[in-house]
Formats: sequence, structure tokens, C-alpha cells
Amino acid sequence: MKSFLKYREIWLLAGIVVLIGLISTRFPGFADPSNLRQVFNDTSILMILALGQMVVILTRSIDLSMASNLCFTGMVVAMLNAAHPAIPIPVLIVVALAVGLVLGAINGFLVWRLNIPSIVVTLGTLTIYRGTTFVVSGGAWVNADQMSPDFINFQRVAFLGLPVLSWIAIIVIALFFLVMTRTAIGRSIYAIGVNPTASVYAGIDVGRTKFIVFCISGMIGGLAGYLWISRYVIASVEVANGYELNIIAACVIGGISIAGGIGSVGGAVLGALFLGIISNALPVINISPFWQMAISGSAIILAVVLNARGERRQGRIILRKAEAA
Amino acid sequence: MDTTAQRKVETEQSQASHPALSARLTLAGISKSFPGVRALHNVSLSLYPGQVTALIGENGAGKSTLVKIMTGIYQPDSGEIGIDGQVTTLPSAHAAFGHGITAIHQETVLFDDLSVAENIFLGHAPRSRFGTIDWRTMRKNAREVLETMRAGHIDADARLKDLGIANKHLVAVARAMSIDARIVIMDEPTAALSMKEIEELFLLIEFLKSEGKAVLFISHKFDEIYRIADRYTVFRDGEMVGEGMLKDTGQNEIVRMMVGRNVDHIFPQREPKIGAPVLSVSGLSHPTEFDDIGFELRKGEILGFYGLVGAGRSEVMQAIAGITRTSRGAISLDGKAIAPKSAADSIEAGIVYVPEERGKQGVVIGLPIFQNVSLPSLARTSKSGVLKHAEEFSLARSYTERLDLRASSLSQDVGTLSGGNQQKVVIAKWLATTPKVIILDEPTKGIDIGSKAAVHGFMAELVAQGLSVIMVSSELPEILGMSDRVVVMREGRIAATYDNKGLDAETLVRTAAGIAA
Amino acid sequence: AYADNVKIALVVKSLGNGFFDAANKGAEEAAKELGDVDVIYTGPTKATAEAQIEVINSLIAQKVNAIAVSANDADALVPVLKKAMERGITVISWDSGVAKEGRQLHLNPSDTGLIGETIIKLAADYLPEGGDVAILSASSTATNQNAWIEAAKKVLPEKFPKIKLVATVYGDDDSAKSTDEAKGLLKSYPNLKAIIAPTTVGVVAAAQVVTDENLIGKVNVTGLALPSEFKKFIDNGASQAVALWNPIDLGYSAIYLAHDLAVKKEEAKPGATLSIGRVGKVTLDDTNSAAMAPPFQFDKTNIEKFSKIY
Amino acid sequence: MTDTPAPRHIPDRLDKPLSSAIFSWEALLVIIAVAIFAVNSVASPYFLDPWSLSDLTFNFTEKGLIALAMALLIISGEIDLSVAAIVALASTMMGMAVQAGAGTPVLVAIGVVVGLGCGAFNGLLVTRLGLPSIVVTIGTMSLFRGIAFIILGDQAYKGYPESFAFFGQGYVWWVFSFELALFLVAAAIYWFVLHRTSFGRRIFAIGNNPVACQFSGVRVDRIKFILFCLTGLMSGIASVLITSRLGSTRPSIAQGYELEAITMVVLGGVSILGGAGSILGIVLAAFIMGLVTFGLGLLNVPGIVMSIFIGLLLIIVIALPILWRRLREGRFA
Ligand SMILES: Nc1ncnc2c1ncn2[C@@H]1O[C@H](COP(=O)(O)OP(=O)(O)OP(=O)(O)O)[C@@H](O)[C@H]1O
Ligand SMILES: Nc1ncnc2c1ncn2[C@@H]1O[C@H](COP(=O)(O)OP(=O)(O)OP(=O)(O)O)[C@@H](O)[C@H]1O
Ligand SMILES: [Mg+2]
Ligand SMILES: [Mg+2]
Repeated sequence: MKSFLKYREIWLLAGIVVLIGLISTRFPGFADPSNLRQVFNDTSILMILALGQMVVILTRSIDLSMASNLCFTGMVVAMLNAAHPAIPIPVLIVVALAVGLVLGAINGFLVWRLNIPSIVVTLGTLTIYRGTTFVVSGGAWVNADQMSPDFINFQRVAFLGLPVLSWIAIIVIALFFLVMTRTAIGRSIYAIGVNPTASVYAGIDVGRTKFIVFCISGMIGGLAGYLWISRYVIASVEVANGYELNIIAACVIGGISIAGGIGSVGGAVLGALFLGIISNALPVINISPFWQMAISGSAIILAVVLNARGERRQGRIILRKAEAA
Repeated sequence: MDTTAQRKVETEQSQASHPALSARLTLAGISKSFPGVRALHNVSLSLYPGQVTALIGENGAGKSTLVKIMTGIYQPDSGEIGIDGQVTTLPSAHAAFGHGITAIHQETVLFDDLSVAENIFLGHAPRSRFGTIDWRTMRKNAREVLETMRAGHIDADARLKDLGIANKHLVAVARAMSIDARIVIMDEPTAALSMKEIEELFLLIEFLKSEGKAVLFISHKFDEIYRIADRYTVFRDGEMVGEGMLKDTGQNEIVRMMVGRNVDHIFPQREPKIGAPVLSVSGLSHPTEFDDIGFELRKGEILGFYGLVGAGRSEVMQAIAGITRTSRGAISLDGKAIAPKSAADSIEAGIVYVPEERGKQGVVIGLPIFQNVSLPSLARTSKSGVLKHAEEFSLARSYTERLDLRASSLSQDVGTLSGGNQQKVVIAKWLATTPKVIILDEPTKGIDIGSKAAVHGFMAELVAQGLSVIMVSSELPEILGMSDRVVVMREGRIAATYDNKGLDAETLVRTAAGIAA
Repeated sequence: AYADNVKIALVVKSLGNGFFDAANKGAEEAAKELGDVDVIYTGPTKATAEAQIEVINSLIAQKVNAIAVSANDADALVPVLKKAMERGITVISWDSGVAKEGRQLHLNPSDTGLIGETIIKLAADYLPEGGDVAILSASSTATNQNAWIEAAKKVLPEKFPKIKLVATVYGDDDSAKSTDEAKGLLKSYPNLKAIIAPTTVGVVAAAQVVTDENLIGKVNVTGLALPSEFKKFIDNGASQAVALWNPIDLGYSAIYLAHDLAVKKEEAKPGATLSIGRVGKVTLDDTNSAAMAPPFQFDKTNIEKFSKIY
Repeated sequence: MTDTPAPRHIPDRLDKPLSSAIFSWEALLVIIAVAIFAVNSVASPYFLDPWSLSDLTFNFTEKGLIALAMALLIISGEIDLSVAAIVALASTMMGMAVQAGAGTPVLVAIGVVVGLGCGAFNGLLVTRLGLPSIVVTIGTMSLFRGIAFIILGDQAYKGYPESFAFFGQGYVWWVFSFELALFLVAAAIYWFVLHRTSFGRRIFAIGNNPVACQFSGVRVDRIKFILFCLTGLMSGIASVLITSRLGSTRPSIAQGYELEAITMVVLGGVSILGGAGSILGIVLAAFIMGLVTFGLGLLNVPGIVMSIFIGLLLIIVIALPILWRRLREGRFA
């Protein structure tokens, strides 16, 4: 019996193909490889963020502070760049990862050591991190002119036909895939989501694993912070306001169960891609922008309904077993 | 774990029949308290290689708590743990693992959405050269472990979710086997198993003994204890009250140690006054779980339902109680057709179902005892929707005291009660609805001998008052001792219905297993 | 003596916006000039009407003498501002207006019609042959943007017959959404010659997209932008020119007018002419609105200079 | 048979130590509220003014009304993130009715009914299809507000009748606004329902163990459905108030209210995991949030800095009892 997860992802992939097909009937160029490459690039940040959120959701937690973390880290990195344009970009990326890690670690620490539910912790830090961005920046923006050309262009450099941003996404996806399927920590993350009590009995340190998971989502938030700011070339307090829900929506559409333990890297990536395609396509197929919200809302509901369908319809089936025997 | 200061402790060998044998694990002077409850007080226990030690005690005596201390899940407030004569600590489940201590816990604790192989190897999966998990070797090893346990029929790639309950239990055992354990703890492993699987488990325990492992075996069933265990330790109210070799000690003596008095569990003598049919079921079917179920329950009768675990008895009962939907069939109560769509409907009609899985379906952990008891009877303990606390308390008291509940107050969270005492709350809760028909699904699962007698006595009282009882049980003595008639189910269908006059155990077992006499 | 100072609140759409910070500079300048004024520079961080109302409520409680507000919503603020006026507080709106019953006067940064015309003209100046243009606005609920777009549409047929406005989209003053919308425009209208973004977030996003897609020289981005934020794109050629009024003057004038109404008890009625210090004079129209000055254009020749100022 | 001894007597309840009352959540909130009140009075000379205090209540009444119903929903183990979107949709519908010439009673009815309808829609999705509510309502959050955007686009509805203004701007007596009065009355009703009725008891039970409740004859789905409807209804009522207070409707109305309402609920001591909480806590939390935002507003602290305070307050208030317990148990890490 083949794994059920694969089944779900194939459906999602099919859904995406159909979606692209539909869009192509109204906008022929949409399915061109060059355009799809661009859609992938445009969705890269969301994919990265969705992966970070995924590991958190898998452990039955949630990180509502990712977008605020992104905003804060982005601002820090942008200000650093504005003040010291000589700092090389790789160093800035390390700084972004480190700042994000610290913010994630704060969440993780509160969840781990004080046992506060993650939704409460991150509901709090959601406002705290964004507020701190305001304090740190004094409310001022960092704009394109203050950023160094390297800062802005790093992710845009083409390498083997793809911009660096796309490559970063590909590397992150590969890393997550490796970690989630091939390492003890990855499997612990699943185990905790499936059955936290059993995990304790199996010798997994649930608290510490949750801490690690928040560190991961924090680092991802930080990385996304740099990528976001250098992509949209403006750092302000408003950056990615409310984006946390998009990230969660991508996970949900990707079949990651909010109850933990179920979901895969492929699902998260496809879920993000699905949302990315919608937001990319609506403007080009001349659907009034006012419809966009309702459409993505409906897509989320549809995805949940379909996922739940697949998840159920599993009885014990005593009779059939009896017949087979 | 070697960093802890190590020091010799003298091992107690006072009554060991092999004075030369030294204990593999010794617990000395262990105490553990929870807020308001002293679970363990200055208890000691020794486990010897190649021997099975039975840990015996009433519900709430502290057995599971001790198991959790031995597996690093709880930390003792005081006391010493010695392994192979070295004092050590078990700060985490991982540390216990490292000492080769493994346990099958009272509540099955496994991972539904992971594969069988992963369930067995989670936390100690084989690694590849790069330090990543080697799935191929893991699956191979899983198959090997299952083979050695004679459970090769379990697919190592299957998701645990898709296994039957007994097979899940075997996976739990396989997990314990998969690490090279030196100390194996089994906390009521047989509670959810059928006869056949219990036999297989015992073979396994014999195998473990022969391999020189030290085994701790917890059960409330004396026949099992005497069959498999070599030595015993008895706990009462969190204290150790005796230990020794089973072959030197009679059951009555142990029971006296356990409860501090004589309990001779004989099933209550009843003078059944069987009346007209109360509940009749015909042609009841479910698309996938059971087919064409038909029987009658009469006034003042105890109808036993016997079968192997997974025969579908619980499913049928849940359908009668309105919890699962049926595809076909009719149910009538007192001659009137009923079609309950929810438990609320059936309770209103006068049929109650006392579920089998108490943690999941029975108690509401987080609410105090009295609120648990009054939950299905809220309509009676409130007036036009407004609660009347005094009535809730008196309702709760009258039922819990009759079942000899051990609790410090009725406002205590049920979650802080021991498994058996929770079961009493569960029974009290449904009895308090004053039903016409009560369906008890494994009513004495995990209940100690004294309370068992109380439950059985209570059942007898109920039918004497004119109630009708359906008792689903996998325990043969209970079925034979309590039922007026016995329905045997096999694979979702009724295999036979017997009158309990001169009925013998063998007939039942053969019918349940589908082996012709 | 300090307590006797006139307290004037400069309420902006949202804090942390370069435009309003510049306006505050002007406000402080006016306060210094007038001598007896304390400026309270405040506003919500989220650009919503509800948040702005909370701010105004606390200003009413502080018994400020005057409130000069740039509104997030022309209608939703009316009740609370009416309440302020009932409690004797002078209320004017500036930049983004409030409906007539909610304020004593409104100071437009510039004439609405003129802004509408300017944003089209900025595009048309560099399109002698004419062509397709599109507008990328802020949020669909922004009062002033909507008014400008309306005005722009009105002047198109007569004054700029060769310019074809093919679409109006909304980026919600959110970089990511504005970027998506700008990309969408470029995909849907391959012949697009200019994107007009009368909002500072949108114009930056559009210019960055044009830069990224190597369309500099093919698509011209224009609109309203703060020189300091936009300099890069004038420099790299993604934009030929943008326009804006002087936010410093705007803040200065708002405080001046509020002070005159609150202290000198000038009456705000249609036709009245009020002085705004060094900026000059304004005359109120029949909705009690006045326009400060025509928009000022920035291009390669002067962006360097102004980017240092605001 | 067995020589069973006489059954032991189990007392109703043990006497609780006084400290457990003193260190209850509500007590903690009262202390915080009083402290903030005192600080505000000292920090700003304008604070202790009846009209200021009255204006202050507008900062929380609408969200507070939603929080009351949300508290019940969260106690039952569900959540509704779509409340603010319901407010927007209900307001939009009222706006449409105004354009069609509806009078005040019809408007109120429409607001309430639309709210109820949206709540029922959420409830159906969650109970009938068995979907997780957090996900469903993330979806309906976009859907409901999306519909408002489709209807209104870049337009606004205004022209609400004079008499409609009373709900959001009127006063029942002196400085006591209609909104405040409504909030207090609603809080009293919710208190009674949650803490004194069998319905309330079932809500707690469901939050702790829905399966056991189902087996116990509690109509779990029906109760959850009712709670979603109630939450929708309260959002509808809040929509009437806020629309009346603003005198106009835009699709972006009440943006972000969902998180503020949830913050209020959590600050009020409701367990986000379900099964525990009290209405008194919610009322106190509502006042605290109003006091903090208004007090800082009087000092002209920017809103975003206030939000840092609220975020810190949330975490600290949740963390304090935990730290206190650890301190007492002597296992302070
Ligand atoms: N987490 C806990 N919090 C509070 N009290 C507890 C907790 N766990 C166990 N107890 C209490 O400790 C005592 C011992 O419980 P334990 O589960 O060890 O009993 P047991 O001997 O395993 O009983 P059973 O045969 O019913 O399983 C009981 O009084 C129980 O109420
Ligand atoms: N494959 C399974 N997965 C999960 N739970 C199971 C499975 N098989 C059995 N169970 C659980 O075990 C219990 C018994 O199952 P079932 O109703 O099929 O058999 P039964 O004849 O009533 O057996 P029992 O002797 O345990 O009462 C049920 O409550 C069910 O939830
Ligand atoms: Mg136990
Ligand atoms: Mg069963």
C-alpha cells in the first residue's frame, strides 16, 4: 500500500496543473516555461516561509510571529546595509539568520521552558517584534536609495538560468527534505505531532524539539526578511503586515494538518505555489482585484474540505477483513 | 549518564531463593507525591535477571507511577535507583533507554500516523554512513524483530493506524524488543488482548526470561500472575507491603496484603427474575463493521457478549447507543421502535452505553469528579437550564460511594485519579442516568479485585431492581460468572447465542475463534 | 506659561512614513514662528480609520486646542471629529480630507484637478507618440488617490487624446501586492508605455519591477514620490520624472491655519482668504477647501538637491 | 460475598487555601487593572475625567462584545478568526440596505442576521464536515471580507439615518454610552450562561474532552454550532455598533479586530487549548486593554509602541502564574 501522503500531493499538483491550464485559456503566455520560472521565483519567499511554518505546525504548534520577525530582521539588515554598505552580502545573510534565530529562540524558549501555548506566545511576539521594528527604526523607512546595489541585486543575479533567489529556495527545499525524511530531528518532529505523550515515552525531549522548531522558523523568518527587503527595496514597519496568515494558508492548502504530525515538504511547497500562482495570475487575467480575496478564501476552504475527505473514509472494516480471510 | 557519582549499594536479597543471584535493578526508599496525593512512600523493588516479578496492588496503589519513575518519565522526590549495583539517576526517558530499560505502558503509546517500522525504531533508528536515517535497514530490522516475535504477519510498512488493536500491542512489544533491553516492564499488557494474543505474549515473556532479561509484569489477573511470574511485590496505598516468591505464597495471602482484608471473589449469587423482552435488535448492519445482528434482552437479565478483541462487539453496542450510524436494521425498546441518532437520544430513551476506552470516551479530564458524574444527567440536576450544585453533589456522592471510589474530594480533577478509580467514575456517571438498559463494555478492565467485586455486586443489584444489562467482556470467568445468556460474536457477525446453564469456557472460546468443536 | 501654549495635534494617516515626517518638520517650523504653539505629532501605526479614531479620542481627552488631520477615511472620522468640535476643538483636515461636516476647513496639498492632470502629463511628456498607460494606486479606499484618478480620467480625452488609460489597479500601499500588480500590468499589456503610481509605495514597487524586468527605457514609471525615496529610479532611468508638493510646506500651512482658526478666531467660510505665513495665502472654495500649491516636478536636474530635503 | 467495609465518605470539596484565591487569574487581572489605572491617573492630568473615562470605553466595547462569544467558542476548543470579516460583511450589507432606503430597525436586523448567517456558515463547515475551525475560519476570513470588497470595491456606503447613530455614539445616561451599557449587559448574560447553566457546563466539558461528551449524551456538534452562531451574532452586533460609530462602511472596516479579540480572551485567562476560562476575566481584560491603549494615547505614545505593551502584558500575565507555581514548588529553572 503506497503512502497516502504522496496521493495527496499528486492531487495538489494536478490541481495546480489544471489551474495553470485554466489561466492559459485566458492568458496564453502563462504556461510558458519562462513565465513559470518567474512564478516560481516570485513565490520563492512564500515557499521558504511555508517550510519554516510547516515544521512548527507539524509539532502541533503555530508561529504567528513569522511575518513580524521578517519585518524586524529585514529592517535590521537594511539599516545595517545603509549604515555600512561595505559589509558583504554573505555576512548580512548570516546576520539575518542570526537575528531571526534569536527571535525564534525567544518564542521557543517561552514555549519550552514556561510551557505557554505557542499560539499565545506568538500572538504576543507578533506585536512585540513589529513594535520593536518601529522603535529600532524610529519609524523611518530605509529606501532603495540607501541600500547598496549589491544588497539589492544579489538575489537577482542569474545563475544557470535562474535567479539566485530561486536557487536559495531550491536549496532550502532540498535541505528541509533531507532533514524531514533522513534525520532523527526530522522524524522527532513528526513523532511529536502524531503523539506527544508517546514521544516522551520514546525518549524524545518534546520541549527541546519544539524549541529547535521555533529556532528553525525564526531563522527562516530572518532569511526571508533579507530576501523580502532586497526584493521590494523598501524597509518599513508595514512590511509583510498580516502575511502570517498567507504563510499558514499555504501550509493548509499544502495538506499540512493543523493538528500536527501530517504534512510534507512537497505539500508545503505546492501549497505556496498554488497561492503564488493565484496572486500572479489574477492581475493578468483581468479579474478585478476586488475578487482576489474571496477567491483565495474559497481556495483555502476547498483545500481543507478535500484534505479532510482524503483523511477520513478509513473505517476499521471488520467485515472486509473477515471476507478476505 | 556515567557522570553521576557512582557508589555501591547493598542489594536486598533477604528472601531470594537464589541467594547468588544479584538484582539487576533495585529501587530503594522511593517516594513520589503529586499535589495533594502521596502516590508512593518509601517503596522498594528489585528485579532479577531471568525472572518475572509481578507488581500487584489495588487501583491507585502506585504501580504505574513507579513504572514511570523507572522509565525516566517522572523523577522521584527521594530514594535511590541502582542498576547492576551502581547508584544512578534516570533524568529522562532517553537515559532509561540507555540503561536498557524499556516499557510497555498501561496506555498504549504509539504513533498512529507513522509506519510500523518507524514505530519500532523511533529514537534509535539505524544510521547510514552520513549519519542520516537508513530506511532500508530499518525496515529490514523491523521485519526481523517481528519475525522473532512470531508476528511476521504485520507489514512493517503499514501505517500503525491501519492495524487492529491487538497488533498495535504487538508493535509496542516489538519496540521494547528492538532495543537490546535488559529490563522489560509491562504495565497491564494483557488488558486489551484476547486469549489467543495473551498466550502469544506469554510465550514471548518466556523467551525474554530465557534470554536472561529482568521482567516486571503488572496485572490485576491472578491466573496470569501465577502462570507467568516468579516473584511478587505488593503495594498498598503507595507503600510496599510484601514481596516474595509466588510458589510459596497463596492467592488469598496476596489479596490480604493488597487490600488489608480478606476478599474472596465469588460472583454474586443471583436469583434471576427474567421478564419480558425489553430491548430487541434485528438485522442491524453497518456497511463495513458488522452485519445482521439480532438478539433480545429481557427484563432483569444480564446478557454477556463474548468475542475476541476486534470482533466488533463495541461497534454494535455503539450503534445501539446511537453513536455510530447503521445502514439497516431495527431496534425496539419496550416494544416501541427507536432510532437513536446520538447518545443523547438513546440516553433519553433509557439505553446507556458505558464505553470501553475510559481515557478517550469515558472521563472528562479537566473537570472535577462530581461534574463528570452529572454530565449525562444535567437535565436532572438543573432547573430550566440553571445548575443546582447541591443536587449534583448528592447525585455524584450516592453513586461514587457505592462503588467505593478512592478520592480526597468530589471536587478533585478526575485526571488525578488512578486508572481504576477513573473507571469507577465512568460507571457511576452512566448509572446515574437511571437507565432501563445499561450496556457495559469491558466494565472491569483495569479494575482491582476488590473493586471488581463491588462492580459485580452492583450489577447484580441493578438487575434485581429490574434493570437489564448487556455486558461486553473478554474475560471468560466474568462472562461465565455473571451472564444469564451469552452472545458470541465473530468477525462482525453473531456466531452463536448460549444459555448460561452448564456452559463451559471451551465452547465459548471455540465459537469465538471459529474452530469447530 | 508653557501650559498656556496652544496645543495643536498634527494627526497623520500612519506613523513611520517619510512624507508625514517631513510634514512634521514644517509643523515644527510653524510652531517656532508662531511662538505660542506646541505641536503634538501623532497618528496610528496601522493606516485604518478605527485606529485613527482612538488617537483622536485621546486628543480630545487631552483637551488640545486644535486638531489637523490627514484622514484614513473621509467619512468614518466624521462622528468623532464632530464630537471634538462640540467640545470646542478646532478641526481642520489636510492632505487627505474629511467630509465637509467633520471639519472647519480642508487644506488640499494642491488642486485635485491639477494633480490629476499632472500625473497624466508626467507620462505624456515622455510619450510624444502617445500610447498605453496604466495606473497603480494605493488602497482602493484611499480618498485622495481616488479623487486624483477621477480628475485624471476627466482630463484625458480633451488634453491627452493620444494617451490611452488601459487599467487601474490597487497595490494597497503594500510592497508585495504592488509588485504583483505591476508585474501583472506588464504581462497583460505588452505595449504598456508608462505606469502611473500616485502613491509613494506603489511608485517604488513599479520602478523596481521595471528595473528587474530590464524594461528601463521601454516603460516609464511616474507618479507621486518623495524625492529621497525615489532618487535611485530617476538616477537609473526607470523613471523620467515624478511630482509632489512640498510636504514641509504642507505641515507648516496646516499648523498655521489651525492656529489662526483656534486663536485668532478666523472664520472658515466659503470665499474667505486666509494667510499661511511664508507660503502665502489661500482662498476657501464653497466646500471650505483650499489648495496650497501646484505639484512640483522632480527629474534628473533637481532630484539630487531635493532628496536631501525630503 | 465479600466482607465490604462501609463506603468511605468523600467530601464535596476540600477547603482551599486562601492563597489560591489571592493568586487566581481574576485577582491578578484586578491588580494589574488597578495598577494601570493608578499609573494613568498620575501620568496624565486628563485621565481622571468622566468624559475621558467614557471615551476610553469605546476602545474596547466592540471587540469586547466579540470576545465574550469568542471566549465560549475557545473554551469549547474551537476558534473563529473570521469575526472581523463578519463585521465587514455585515456592515456592507447594512450599507446596501441604506442605499435601498432601509430604516434603522431594518438595518439593525440586517446586521445581526448577516452576522448570524456567517457564524452559521462557519459552524456548518466545522461541525458538518468535521474541519478544524482555525483553518476554516482563515478561509472564511478572506471569503467574507472578499465579498465585501467585491460588493463595495473602492466605494463607501454612507448616509445612515440619524437615529442609527445612537448605537455607536449615543449615551444611555450621562457619560454611560450605549456601547458600554450593552457590553456590561451582555457580559452579565454570558457570565450567567457560562457559569450557571447546564449549557455552560457542557461547553467546559466539550473543551476538555469532546469524545467523552458525545458518549455522555452531550450534543457536541449542536453546541459547537450554536457557539459559532453566537460568535457570528456578536460580530453582527459589533458591526451595528461600529458602523453606527463611524457612520459609514468601507470593506476594510474592523481590520485586525480578530487578533485583538483573541488577545482579550487569552489575557482574560481562557485557555487557548479549551476547557477553562471565565467571563469575569474577559471583562477585566477588556478594561485593561482599554486602559493601556487610552493611557498611552494620552501620553501620545505611538500605537505600535502600545502594541508592544499589549504583547508583553499577554505573555507576562500568562507566564506569571507559571513562574509563581514553580517558585513555590522550588523548581525554578
Ligand atoms: N499526574 C498525576 N497527578 C496527580 N496524581 C497522580 C498523577 N498520576 C498518578 N496520580 C495518583 O497517584 C496514585 C497512584 O496512581 P497510579 O496510576 O500509579 O496507580 P496504579 O497502581 O497504576 O493503579 P491502576 O491499577 O488503577 O492503574 C493515585 O492516587 C493517582 O491518583
Ligand atoms: N484497528 C484499530 N484501530 C484503532 N482502534 C481499534 C482497532 N481495533 C480495535 N480498536 C479499538 O478497540 C476496541 C475494540 O474493538 P471492537 O469494537 O472492534 O471489538 P470488540 O469485539 O468490542 O473488542 P473488545 O474485546 O476490545 O471489546 C474499540 O473500542 C476500538 O476503538
Ligand atoms: Mg496503572
Ligand atoms: Mg470493545
